[in-house]
Amino acid sequence: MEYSREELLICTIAHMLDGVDHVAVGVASPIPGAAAMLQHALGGVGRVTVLNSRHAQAITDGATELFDMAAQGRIGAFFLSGGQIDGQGNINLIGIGDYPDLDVRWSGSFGSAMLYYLVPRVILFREEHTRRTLVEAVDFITAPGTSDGIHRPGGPYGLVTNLCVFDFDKAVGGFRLASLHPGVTLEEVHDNTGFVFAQPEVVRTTPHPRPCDLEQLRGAVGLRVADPYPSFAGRVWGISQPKEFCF
Amino acid sequence: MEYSREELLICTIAHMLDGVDHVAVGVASPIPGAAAMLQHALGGVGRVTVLNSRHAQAITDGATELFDMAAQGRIGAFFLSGGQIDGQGNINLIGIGDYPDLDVRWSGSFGSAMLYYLVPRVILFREEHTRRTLVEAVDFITAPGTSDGIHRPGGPYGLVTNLCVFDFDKAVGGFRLASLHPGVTLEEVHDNTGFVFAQPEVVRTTPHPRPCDLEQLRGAVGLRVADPYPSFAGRVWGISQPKEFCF
Amino acid sequence: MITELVDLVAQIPHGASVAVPANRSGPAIAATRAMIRAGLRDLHVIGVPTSGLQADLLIGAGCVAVVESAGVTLDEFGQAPRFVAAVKAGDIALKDSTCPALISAVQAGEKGIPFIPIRGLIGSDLLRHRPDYRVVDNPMEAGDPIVVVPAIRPDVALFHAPLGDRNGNVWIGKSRELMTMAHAARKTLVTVEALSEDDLLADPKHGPATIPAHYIDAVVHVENGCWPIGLSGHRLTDASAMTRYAHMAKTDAGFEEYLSLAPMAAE
Amino acid sequence: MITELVDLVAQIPHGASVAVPANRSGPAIAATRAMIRAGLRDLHVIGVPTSGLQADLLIGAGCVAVVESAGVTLDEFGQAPRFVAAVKAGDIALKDSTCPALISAVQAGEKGIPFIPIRGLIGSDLLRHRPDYRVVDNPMEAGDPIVVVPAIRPDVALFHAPLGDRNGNVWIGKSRELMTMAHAARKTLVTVEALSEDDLLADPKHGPATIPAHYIDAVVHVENGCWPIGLSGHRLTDASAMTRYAHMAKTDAGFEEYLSLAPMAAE
Repeated sequence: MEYSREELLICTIAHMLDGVDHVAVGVASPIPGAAAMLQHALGGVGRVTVLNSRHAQAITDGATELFDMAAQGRIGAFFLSGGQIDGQGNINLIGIGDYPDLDVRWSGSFGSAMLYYLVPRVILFREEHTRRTLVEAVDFITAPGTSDGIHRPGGPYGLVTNLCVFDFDKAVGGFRLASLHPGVTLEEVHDNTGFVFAQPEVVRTTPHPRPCDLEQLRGAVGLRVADPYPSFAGRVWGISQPKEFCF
Repeated sequence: MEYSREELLICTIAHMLDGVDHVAVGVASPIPGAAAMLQHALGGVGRVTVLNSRHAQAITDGATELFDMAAQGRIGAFFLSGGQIDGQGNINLIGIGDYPDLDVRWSGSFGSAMLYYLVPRVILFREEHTRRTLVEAVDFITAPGTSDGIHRPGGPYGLVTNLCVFDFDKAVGGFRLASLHPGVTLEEVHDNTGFVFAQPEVVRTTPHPRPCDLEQLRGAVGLRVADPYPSFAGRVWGISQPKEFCF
Repeated sequence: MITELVDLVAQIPHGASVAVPANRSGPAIAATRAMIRAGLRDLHVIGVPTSGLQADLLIGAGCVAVVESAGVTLDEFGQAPRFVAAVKAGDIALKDSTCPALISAVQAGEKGIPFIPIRGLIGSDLLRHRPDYRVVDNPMEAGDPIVVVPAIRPDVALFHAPLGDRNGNVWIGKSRELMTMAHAARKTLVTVEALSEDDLLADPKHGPATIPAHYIDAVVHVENGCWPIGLSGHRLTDASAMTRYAHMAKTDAGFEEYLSLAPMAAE
Repeated sequence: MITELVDLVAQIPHGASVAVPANRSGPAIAATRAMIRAGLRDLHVIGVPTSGLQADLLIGAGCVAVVESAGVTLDEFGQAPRFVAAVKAGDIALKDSTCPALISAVQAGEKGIPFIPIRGLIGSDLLRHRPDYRVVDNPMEAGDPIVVVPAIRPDVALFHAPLGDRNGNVWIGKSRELMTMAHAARKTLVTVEALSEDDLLADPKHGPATIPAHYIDAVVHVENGCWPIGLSGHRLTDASAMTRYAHMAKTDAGFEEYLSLAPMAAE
């Protein structure tokens, strides 16, 4: 069955969420959001919260509630990204240059400097896989990949890009190649990665989306995705937001 | 104009509240509550909150809000009492005996161990004026009258009983007789007070309630008092709670 | 989720810490009677920030090992007689505190932080008897000692609310501490005065004061579930029933008799 | 209390710290335009926990000395161009933080406590650049370092809410952080989408999500007061107006032109 790049990424991430009780996702993260909704439909995720969405959340205590839940252990998985991500799992959401005199400034750290520490399964997701984004050492550590001597139940679980999937090895404090997306070569990944990573002797290929997953995405799950992510669902599946989900 | 004991106490306390922006009162404190409402009607108090009342409060953040307001300095006056009050202004709301093996146990400290420190004008009100209640040293300091070396913007302002009014002298850390209620002798107060207090050369008499105050209490203010304190207003003024104020 | 009292009570283990609201914020008294009938033991009752008839009933029935509260009172009906008797007999351990310390501790539990500072308390004998409360230097300002209290995450939050729905969402009105308790607790058990057929969470007016179902482990529809305590905006306290309780519970024998009668023995 | 935009803005002094909500929780953009027309200077803008178009407009117009926020973004319309330009030019001081630290700090301000602990942050370069954030030992458990942040009590909280009434009460729906901000701030200035003739505080349904008037210093009825930002449950964001802004604000000249046009110059 043919599939799009987005569908591959969604199914790949969905697999990484299996067994999580509660997944929280930002409203600007349609691929992780769709992955969480797919895994929820498959029964592998208990609950999905899409932050700031109108229907796909049950937040009634304002901006504090997500972070309070995370600190209590009520969120099992979350997604973060980074303008830069380095081989130690450090992420940079602030900018490039010598802070505060930055050459490039990004939006800011948002909740990352707390959630990265507290959510057990943080999945790093960055579609652009280049030496510009995946660097040896970030210019600014918005949140570190690992920590010693502090309360830190959470941290990176893996990194998903347009080319491959990395697992994060907490003991070593670095990434290990888990699978290459169909058609991607190991050389391509090496050429485009600024950090050193471990790799198994035989490198797996990221599994193709299963037909049943694709059916879900293009059907019931797609409709749910269209609520918080209308333009994404429209672009990828031609699904327009049903009336009753309108803002 | 004739007046009741309650009316004297109300007018006496009302006088002590003059100039306070916001007075908070417990729902079980009808005399202080009526005093605050009277002074509010007279223009000397900006706002009165009667805790847990249905109409005479504007609390929408639950049990925390009173204490948050107090800690911010948003409450200018509050009332406390004590099973025992001693000459240093220490109050005991816990019981008599050697804690936790008490001979007499009272209900508990409620908010006193925080509000006594933070509300600038805490008025102690204890109708029973005996050596049983006004003691040399309390058995248990639920909250101390004065403190050294800590942030303490609040504390005791005065003590009103059935016999007299004491001012609290923060510099000395003790009470000073301010006035004897009409008909009460200095000897009577000495005989019934377990602690030593300062006294002026000429002791004033607590002013009689003014006719205009009594008119207010028996009219518009009494009606307001009947909302949070229906049985009190019924007993003292024969005012029954108006329909629109019903619980 | 929508269940019966007996199933709600079955979710409370012996020895659990149970956070309950003050008299005026919806104590689940019908559920409390069911707890007594179920013979729960060694409970750690936490008043948020105080308790009343509810703690008194549980103490009198021998269900309680520890009372952590800023007060136990029947309000205008006088002192809580079984609480007073148990303190004098040394039958319960006391963790006396002050209202804002208890509320702040539960808020810290809600926030997943280990402690929270609070003004006051220094120089109070309460502090001398609470080794779990510490005095620290305010890290923001030298020479400013301040108390910090440990977070409370109760095993169970138990209360009665005005309205629930069939999804298990619970509307609490202005008693916001009920939401704090539900957020902080590991399990939240609720009785509701009424059950709505609508989704309270989706309703723009009810939604903002609604605890989402994912925090709630049991909802039981119990009309008048606070009785003889009133429910703000809904029912007055039953003064004659409270007076009768305050009178009977004054003595051990009187309380035993109270337990043997309906609705305590069965309802 | 119920007043006009120009009077609301007159209550904000130069140099004030002004707490504002995130794009999705009701930024008072019409009031922001009035602030720019009034020529306010040296503001310390505090995002609770982030800001967007509002901070960008104020920065671009030269009203801002300090930005304290966990992010400044136009969301799907891209980066905040005037913020980015000002950072590169070194025109504003940065107090970068993370969402829960800002929210907790405002909650500490609300509670009148001097500091509050928060997990995370240790090992982040954010902490290196925030000398006002401290690492302390958890007093409840040895060997557990934790960050404490100082309370924030802003001079002004400014936001747009769905509904106000003639007494000055303001209903906020689910955006509970607006109540936290109003409680924490020394002055609270609000624009409202609609003005009710009823007393919102007395209404059982609106009451629980209503900020009582005594916390509020100005209410101005401004329909569409977030525009071009949307208001949850009421209005969608005006995508074409946002796209236009994002484009024009990319350059100094484009932003100057934007300022010279309606509704910026006059409305």
